[in-house]
Amino acid sequence: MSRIGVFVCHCGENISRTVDVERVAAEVGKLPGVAFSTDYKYMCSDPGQGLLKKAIREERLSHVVVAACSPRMHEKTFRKAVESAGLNPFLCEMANIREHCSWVHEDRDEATVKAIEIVGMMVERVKKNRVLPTITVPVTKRSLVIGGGIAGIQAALDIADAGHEVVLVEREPSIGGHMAQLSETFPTLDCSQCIMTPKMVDVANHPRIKLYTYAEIEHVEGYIGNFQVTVRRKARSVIEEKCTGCGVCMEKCPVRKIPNTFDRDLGMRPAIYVPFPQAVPNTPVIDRENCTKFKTGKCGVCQKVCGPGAVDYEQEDRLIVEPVGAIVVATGFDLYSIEEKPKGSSIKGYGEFGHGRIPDVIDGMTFERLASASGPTGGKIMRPSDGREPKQIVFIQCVGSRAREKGISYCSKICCMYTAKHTMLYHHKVHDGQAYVFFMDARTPGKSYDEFWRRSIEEEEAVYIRGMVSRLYQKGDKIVVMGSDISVGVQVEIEADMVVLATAVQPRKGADTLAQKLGISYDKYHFYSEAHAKLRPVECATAGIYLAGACQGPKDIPDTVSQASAAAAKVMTLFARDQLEREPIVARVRETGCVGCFYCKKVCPYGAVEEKEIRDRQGNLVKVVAYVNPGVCGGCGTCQATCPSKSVELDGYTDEQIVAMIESL
Amino acid sequence: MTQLIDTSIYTAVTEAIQGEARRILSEGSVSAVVGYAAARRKGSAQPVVITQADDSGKLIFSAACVNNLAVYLTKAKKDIPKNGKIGIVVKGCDLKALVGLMGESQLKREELYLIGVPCAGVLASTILPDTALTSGTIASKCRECGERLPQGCDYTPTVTPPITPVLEKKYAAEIARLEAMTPAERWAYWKEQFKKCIKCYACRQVCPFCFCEQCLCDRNKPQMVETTPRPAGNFAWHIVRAMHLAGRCAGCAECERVCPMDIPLNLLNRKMAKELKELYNHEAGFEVREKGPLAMYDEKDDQSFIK
Amino acid sequence: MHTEKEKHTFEPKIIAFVCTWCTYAGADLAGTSRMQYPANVRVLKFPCTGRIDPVFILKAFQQGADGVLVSGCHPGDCHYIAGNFHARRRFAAFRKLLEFVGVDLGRLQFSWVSAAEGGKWVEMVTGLTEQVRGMGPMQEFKELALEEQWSGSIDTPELQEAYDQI
Amino acid sequence: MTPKNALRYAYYPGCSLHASAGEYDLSTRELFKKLNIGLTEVPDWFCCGATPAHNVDELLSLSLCAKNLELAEQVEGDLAVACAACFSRLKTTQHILSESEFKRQQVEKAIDAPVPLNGNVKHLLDILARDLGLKRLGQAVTKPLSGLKVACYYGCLLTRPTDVPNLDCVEAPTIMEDVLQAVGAETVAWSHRLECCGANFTLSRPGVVVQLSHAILDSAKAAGADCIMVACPLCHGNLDIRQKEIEGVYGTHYAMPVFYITQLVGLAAGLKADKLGLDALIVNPMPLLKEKQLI
Repeated sequence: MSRIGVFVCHCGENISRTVDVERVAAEVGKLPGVAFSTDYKYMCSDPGQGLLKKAIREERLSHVVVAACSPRMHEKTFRKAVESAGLNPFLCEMANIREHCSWVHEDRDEATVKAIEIVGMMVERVKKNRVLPTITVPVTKRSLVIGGGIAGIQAALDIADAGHEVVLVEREPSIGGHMAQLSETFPTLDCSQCIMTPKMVDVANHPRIKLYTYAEIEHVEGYIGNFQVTVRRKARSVIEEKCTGCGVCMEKCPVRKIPNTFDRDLGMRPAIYVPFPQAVPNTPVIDRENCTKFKTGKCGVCQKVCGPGAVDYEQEDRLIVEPVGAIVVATGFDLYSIEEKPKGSSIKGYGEFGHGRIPDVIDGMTFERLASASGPTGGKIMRPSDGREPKQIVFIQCVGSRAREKGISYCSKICCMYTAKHTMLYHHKVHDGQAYVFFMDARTPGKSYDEFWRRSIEEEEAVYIRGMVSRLYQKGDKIVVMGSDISVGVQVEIEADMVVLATAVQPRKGADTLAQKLGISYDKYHFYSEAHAKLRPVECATAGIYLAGACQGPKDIPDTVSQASAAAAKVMTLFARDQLEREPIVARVRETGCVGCFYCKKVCPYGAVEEKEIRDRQGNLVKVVAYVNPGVCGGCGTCQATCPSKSVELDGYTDEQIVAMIESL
Repeated sequence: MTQLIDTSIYTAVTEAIQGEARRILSEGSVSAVVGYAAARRKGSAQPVVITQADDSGKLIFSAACVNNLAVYLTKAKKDIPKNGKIGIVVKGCDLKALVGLMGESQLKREELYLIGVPCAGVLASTILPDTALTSGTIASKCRECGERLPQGCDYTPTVTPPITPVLEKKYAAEIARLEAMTPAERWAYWKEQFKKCIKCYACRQVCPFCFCEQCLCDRNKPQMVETTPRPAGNFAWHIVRAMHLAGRCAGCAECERVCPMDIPLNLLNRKMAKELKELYNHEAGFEVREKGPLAMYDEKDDQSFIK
Repeated sequence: MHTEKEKHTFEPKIIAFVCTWCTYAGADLAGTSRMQYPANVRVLKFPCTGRIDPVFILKAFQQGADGVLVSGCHPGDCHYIAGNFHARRRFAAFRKLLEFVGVDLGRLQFSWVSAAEGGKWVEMVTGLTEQVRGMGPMQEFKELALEEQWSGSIDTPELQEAYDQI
Repeated sequence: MTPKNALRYAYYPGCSLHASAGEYDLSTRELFKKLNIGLTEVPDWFCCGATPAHNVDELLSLSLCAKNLELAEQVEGDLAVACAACFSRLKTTQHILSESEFKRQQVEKAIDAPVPLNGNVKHLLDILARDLGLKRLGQAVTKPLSGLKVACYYGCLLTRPTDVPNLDCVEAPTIMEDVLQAVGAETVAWSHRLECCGANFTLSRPGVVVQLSHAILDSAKAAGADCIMVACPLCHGNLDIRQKEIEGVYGTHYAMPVFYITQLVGLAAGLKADKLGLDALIVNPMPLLKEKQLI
């Protein structure tokens, strides 16, 4: 028989003004199973909690109901108090007679009757409460960082500097990401590679960072503190341990005219290559699609000239399993392409800009490569079509961004600033040139940002035209830009030598596939969703997975680096403990009843349900049942409502508890 | 006007089933075949499990072969030899149940050998087995049948496809009649129907989808559904059952056939099927689906009923 | 300002099933904002609308509820990613079933009330209470609960007498 | 007798085709007859309201189109529309009314009839390119338009507005080029295919029209076109009728015939000049057609 203690709080006068607390205590005291019932001015105060603890000990109480404010307010307080008096904290429930009763009703009689019923309901519920042990899970203090751009690099360095091992996985042959492609950076115009490459070298030399380049995530299993990640190391055809990075193979490779994607196809590279001279690691990779050896079987020059014998044509993809406790996702962005989109894509291209078929219409990243001292033109601005220096250049902002008719309604955040930077770089290099910018608004929130933008107009003579461009077309060797200037309300036409499009920032292609492997959610554009837009901006709803950089939404470099360090800090917080504790509100499977229809697995938003084989002593399969991994379960209970035989039950919200409440009414 | 329905192919079908059963049993590719055999009363049929090739001659197919044999692969499967594949004779309607069971991890396609039966219809449960199949004696479910030739079976006899005249859809008509009533009239209708229930649970026993080892309605901690055959308990039982079958039941109507009190149980199931078709364009039993309509969602689902 | 409270002859019993993250918090907000609403509602807290089994609704009616309110997070706001989406389908089907067996859907209300919508909570509770008050008591399940079922009818005086004594 | 699966349409000519664009109407009817496509004029049809109505009174403009859609229900088949403005308005009306329950109720009250929202509204181009198909269209050609360089002019209405499901890609359509290539003509790549001719201002601010249409003619000429092809009577009016005026204002000389799509396709299908209303064109096409030996 339960010995339930009921404690009715006056909350000063907040409750007792409308609810007759003494009558509540008296009435509830008559309920079967209630051994003790009292009222007190402030239950949450020290003396109030003391009263509670004393009663538990002296009255040998088995369960406790505190009738007071909302459990969202003080449930933790009272459960702690109950625990310190030697009871399991989950044997304590709160009856909300303040927010749900005394504060919302005026009639004292009505409110008192309602309070009695609410407390009675919780008394019936608490009778069915069970002792719930706190769940602890061990923490593997290693972290995985996906993506080797500035976000991934920063997060990896921070975590490794804090003393934890990091596995950094990058899809391309080198780390560096988009930042390595940039020429100079706003708002200080320092050279991107100058500030980036030292960090890349730090990664390569860090004793606690394990770097996998030319590698992808194959498969992720497990949960916070205990992930098992399978990494696919794609066949590089060059043995990294042997290669000294001397570069002879690249010099001797007979295939030389392959457009280099790092240079936005403006420069050429051989079939065995590193994407750029400062690549980390400085180990080449063979592009098997274009290599003569792989295409025809003949050649083999690189292998012959390689001193250390690092070239291996037989190399195959390797799968490596890495146990980690936390994951930082930093997969970055792609740029919107104005080319015609395949049928079925919800995002459209730009027919009015020629669908990418006018050669001197380029995007911002291509301009970065043109302006970069280490780029294909050595930093000289030239037209891709004929190599001439453009004297009239038009920049168009918001291409794809804020363009609902193209399927994207968000602002890409960085374009206003980098276009301003482009006009400056252009003016520094082409003194007699004129830059025009078509823009909707200039969005320059950030330290020294607006000053920078003003400078591009006031000192660097860029002409800003507020309006949109309706069409671009080739006319002789010029590109006619048809646009509007809405400040004066006229149509304008500019015959430009080159047009630079500030195209929208989009998540990486395949971001959705990776999200499905990781079990994290994403929005309709495939940007990854944070757990809370304001208060948990670097965590995913899936515990143990954190976000850094533009994979979560468009970001500039300072924001990306800040978020990366924040994600690293979250990982360190997690790693500060050896074991994780979590509220034991998780689902459990009653294996005797389970028939293995796996409806629970189908509806589980967390992927917490696994299939478990039950075998007899001879090892014969008896049946396959569901198993809920308590480390992964979020505790929503959707499984239980869906289970036809109710063979899975959510602790803390069992059918027994709920039916007891309904039956009490 | 009563129309005679041509069942002449059943003779050829019977021979074909026998031949195929003999072949697969003697080859050893299956360990047992679940099918129909003649029963004691003239013209009647009953389910049978044969394990010997020599017993193949027992198998028949006729308009009296009403049972949905799928049920023998779930609850009763413990009695059927476990090693190896099992052959089973399936009509189009039975196949839909098997397909549903595969989607719910209860059966594996590779463990079954499906002998599909071209079916012109079977007799209603109220008709004596030796009666000719006509538009008057045909089972209600066959009136709305769209799967006379089961698809995707391992073996289907090559016979002229059965031609059944278009008949009035009784369930659809009855649902429309009930829908036109006021809530109070509907309540009165179902109250009378459920009052009859004696809680024999034959509906549950015969249903391929009631495969739970312990039914929710038999649990007493907590007692979610009253077990006594009082109207309150009966009402709850039938509502819970209809809800559990929603999106899964493909309409074999076995529950209705075995009900000793003649409660129109399939009507509830057909109503739910109709609603899920309208809401989510879902029809049970046509393909093996990983998720049924109530185990998935679309962010754009209708929510006009939610304030 | 205290208006004279109207006395009604019938006070309906309303049972509300709500999720803890949105609607329960919204109801708390109504309290902290000192909004007023009828005292007829009893709130049962669930982690998520995804946990709410249709059987509970049935049980509530059988237990004498005159109206049932089910409320959770707006689509996209679910603390558990997708629990409310599953609930939405489940209840869309269940209400059709209840309607088909003759339950007046005026007694069963679904709503999305967020943690910030204290006003909406008040509106939902007040609206349903008034609506159900207008419809009168939910007699159907109560009458059902009173009826007995025998293998035969009570057709002899002895049986009737024995029955009456129960 | 027409075969069972023959194409049949309800036909909505629109006001222009019964007035200034009579040759468009004539050539359409003759071409469709030649191609064995049935056309039945919608009884009692009236103006769609383009282009003034939707600028001044939305309910009126929606109701005009809705009523026409409702009238078209009397005739079997999808609704065939020749004029780009009518086409755009009818499609837009369907779109707006299917998106807004409120507006639909208003309109249904106004016209006192239900609006058929699911009826297919098709431009002639769509019928030729997709329903009939380019292959069958090619087979009907008896006199290929070889050597004729055509600038296909879509104008602004044929593929717009953007959010209404429509004929082809909004900014880079190819359907006109596809049709003309199928009948053997050569199409030029040019810049002003989708620019506005200024039709809205034809009467109120002709100066604007002259400026805009000039740019179009100029661009077509620069691209090396012999002639322009249109599928809209308003575009035709501005490019053909006003051509002399434009030449006068800008001191240029184009002599650029402007054909309707049905005229050029009709020519390829072997129809004679009188059946195509070629004499109704202001810029005389005969010298060009003779030069290319097409007549």
